[in-house]
Amino acid sequence: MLEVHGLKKRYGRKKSILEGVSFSVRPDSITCLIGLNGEGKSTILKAIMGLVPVDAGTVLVDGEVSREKIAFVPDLQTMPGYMTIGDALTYMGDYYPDWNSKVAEELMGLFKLLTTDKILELSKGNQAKFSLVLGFALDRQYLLLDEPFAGIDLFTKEQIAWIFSSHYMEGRGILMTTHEIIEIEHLIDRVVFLQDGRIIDEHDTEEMREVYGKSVQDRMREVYQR
Amino acid sequence: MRKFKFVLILAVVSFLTVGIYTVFIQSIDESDFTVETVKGDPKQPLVRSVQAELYDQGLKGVDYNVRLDGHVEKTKENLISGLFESPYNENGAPADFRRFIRSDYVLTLEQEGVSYAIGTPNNNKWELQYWQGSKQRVVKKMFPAPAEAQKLVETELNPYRRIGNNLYVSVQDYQTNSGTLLYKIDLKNDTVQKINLPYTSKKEVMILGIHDEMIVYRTVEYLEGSDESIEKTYWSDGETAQPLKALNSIIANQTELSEDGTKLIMLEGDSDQSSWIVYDLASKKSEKHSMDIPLVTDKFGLGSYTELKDDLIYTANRIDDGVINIRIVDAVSERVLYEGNIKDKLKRKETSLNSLILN
Amino acid sequence: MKQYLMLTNEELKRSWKMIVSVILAMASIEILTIVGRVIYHERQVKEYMSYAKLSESDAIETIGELSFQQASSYFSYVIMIGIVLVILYAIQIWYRDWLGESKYIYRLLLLPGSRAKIFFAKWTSLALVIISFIGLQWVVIQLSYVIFNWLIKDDYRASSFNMSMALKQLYTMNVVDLLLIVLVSLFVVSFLFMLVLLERSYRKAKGLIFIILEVAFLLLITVGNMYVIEKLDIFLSQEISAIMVAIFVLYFVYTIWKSLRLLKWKISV
Amino acid sequence: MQFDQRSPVYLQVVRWFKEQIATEELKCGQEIPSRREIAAQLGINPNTAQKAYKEMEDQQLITTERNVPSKITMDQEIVKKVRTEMLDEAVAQFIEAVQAIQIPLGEVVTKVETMYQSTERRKIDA
Repeated sequence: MLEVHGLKKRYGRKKSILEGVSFSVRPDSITCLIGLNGEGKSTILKAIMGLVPVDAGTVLVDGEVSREKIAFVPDLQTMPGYMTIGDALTYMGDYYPDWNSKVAEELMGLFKLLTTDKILELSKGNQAKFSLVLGFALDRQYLLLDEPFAGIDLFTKEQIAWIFSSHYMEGRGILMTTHEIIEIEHLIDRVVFLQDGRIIDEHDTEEMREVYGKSVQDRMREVYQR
Repeated sequence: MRKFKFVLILAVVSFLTVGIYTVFIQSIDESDFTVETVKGDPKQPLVRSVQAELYDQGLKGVDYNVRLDGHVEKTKENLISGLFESPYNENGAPADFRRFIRSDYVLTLEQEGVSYAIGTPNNNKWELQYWQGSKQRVVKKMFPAPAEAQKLVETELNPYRRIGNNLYVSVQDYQTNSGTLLYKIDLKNDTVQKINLPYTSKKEVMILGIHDEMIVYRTVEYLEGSDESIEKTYWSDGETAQPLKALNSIIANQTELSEDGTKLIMLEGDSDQSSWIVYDLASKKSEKHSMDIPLVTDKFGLGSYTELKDDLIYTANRIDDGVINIRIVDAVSERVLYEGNIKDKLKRKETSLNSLILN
Repeated sequence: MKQYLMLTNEELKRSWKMIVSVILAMASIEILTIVGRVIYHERQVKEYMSYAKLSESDAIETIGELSFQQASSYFSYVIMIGIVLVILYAIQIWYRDWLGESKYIYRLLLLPGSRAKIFFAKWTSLALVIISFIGLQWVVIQLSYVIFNWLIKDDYRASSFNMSMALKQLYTMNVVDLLLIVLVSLFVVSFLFMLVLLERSYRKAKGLIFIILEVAFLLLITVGNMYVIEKLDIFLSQEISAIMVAIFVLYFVYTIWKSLRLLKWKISV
Repeated sequence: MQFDQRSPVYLQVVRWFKEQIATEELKCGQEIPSRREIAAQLGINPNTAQKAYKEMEDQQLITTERNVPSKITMDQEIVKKVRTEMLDEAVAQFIEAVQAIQIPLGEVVTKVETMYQSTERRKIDA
């Protein structure tokens, strides 16, 4: 279980972005962190990964404070510009003991990416696919995806969405942030709503549908109308 | 290996180029000094106490102390050893003695292997320490400052010389330059006795020599509002003083009373000749002496050094590239006691003379 | 250890073109100044000969021979520029990870294991660059001397090899001094790294305040200490040197410790 | 496959299976794809596929032994029950829609007959 307790973060004196965020992500499930733009969704992911210092709060993975079991796919390019995809894959192999090059090759094939392509010359869609490869090819139980579909055309979105129904999901706990949910709502197990730096609501999607017959979109409207 | 390509390239480049630099350093040949005696016996004590301080101003700036018996000592090596090199007068002294002589208000005198240091932190107490080179023991004495000395604003005690058991100390107020007092400290029974020097009130006084209680001194009086000064020389027995008018006009670099106390030796500094005057106190007659010295000065400048000490005139001159002539002359008899040439096998301009060290 | 070396290699690979071009530029400028000075001196002598109707040897007598020391007098300026470039590189080596097209800082901070290897990788690349610069600069000096001797007419030349005072500060013909120079420059690099990391952790205004505090702290230590030693006036010169060296070492370690601490807890993407 | 976002996805999957059973596209005892394959085929999250299979087991629509692919039940009764259930559901929805516009029963029945026959004829011609 990936547990986040009381994350607090303030930028400068006035603007505080996280006011004590707590939620948890179960393994074998896709949890989606929803919030309007600028609500601090990706700040939470970065805080979990230690990319951003927090004023308070802890992140536990199966009870321990360690990030070895979490992989992170940011919504921007992190490999040095001059690298080709091949270089980047070798780079990951060099530094990550739990890098699974077999999975990487499979995904490269499935996503139709070429190792000779230069990273900075990739289209937005291919860059997103490549970032996913870097995330999924690490044998880690939890995977954080920051806006995996942001700014991507519908066709590429579908190409990407299949991975969430593929065997690569097995045993993995996904925490994903997004603010437009339509195409992938049926894939999500659990939803966490974020507003003004706080978790205002959290529920299991199938349960919501079964008991209240409400889709995530309906809940979103209700929650953010309050 | 491909994963460390650039690290290896730069590492190899660094290693090779620094290697080239080190090889170059080793290849610079350093000075190697030999001493050739021209005249006189190098074993004499007065010759053994002489050290020539030579600087290699070429690429590898190293300093050498060359003794006339051929023993060479390399002093400054590099930045670090420069930092931790003990000043020349401190080496070997016990720590607290070095701490004492280090402070600003203490002046020192080296005489026959003994270092005397005297100073007054606050005008009312004099502190004297002296240390025999060989023994590790430091003698410490404290004296209440004499009344007259206490009146001065900022006193500076200058140990002049020890004769028998008496250490002569001149006291000067270097703030107002208002006169100099002379005291005799008896080291046996710890007494401080003032020596009266006529005609010295409000003047700066330089002691030229002391012998059987007879003192030769020179007074310097600065005229108000101008930088000229009137210098007068006196010979006094502590009560009365006899002006030596003949000497007032002579401008000498160094003046000393001869060992037997009968003559005053005045060394005149000029470049190509070493000349000096011997003035007989009793007959009031002065003899002029001069001696040609072979000398080469060029753009490196530092070519010659002369010093008068214990009736002897020590001269050192650069007579050729990498050759320094040392000569010791008896001031009174004008006899050359010793002459020698320090030869550097490199025979180049960069080897230059800085000074002689007589201890 | 292996990862730290690979990261160093990555840092060097990214700025390889820059490093090589700077080295080549500096070398060629220096050699050009040598050639220029020789030609200028020759022309000066020729013109003076025709103007004052003198024989060649007389003209040289007045104008004076050209020594390598004079011919290489511009080297110190080029080295000065080199130093400035290295200082800029010490800053750029960090900022490019935040400000480049790709945010490599994410990847670095996400790498498994301790973040110290990031600091030491960048530090080692600076060290290698600095030592190579110094080493290659010496090679260029020797090369220029060869060119100088080959190019100049024999009787125009003052014979022995010597360097300008400025160059002698760097090349003191003593390897220990060289180590000292490299050590001090690595201290400066580590100090710069600390300042950069301070800015990258606290950002803009707050970062600036912390930088000013840090510099003030350094001044306090150095000047303050000098004042105390002066006032106490009980220390021997060796003891003062020992204290100075101790302060230098302690502060050097402090800059590393502080940088690693910032990198671990305070840094932000 | 398109999903209605307001009803549980796993039930829609079960329903999808029921239709195939009802139309006998899936015969009794026929093997059905594994959880992993169905997830990929329908583009659903493996958890949902797992839940759907469990629901079908509870309703005895399928039987699963250890690491052998699940099979459609052999029990004809269950198959018949599925058909009637599907029919009732379809008709109930139809009636609800027709009552909303108050059409008398007689008219509704004749309309259904004519429409039903014409679609049948069209199916034979195609």
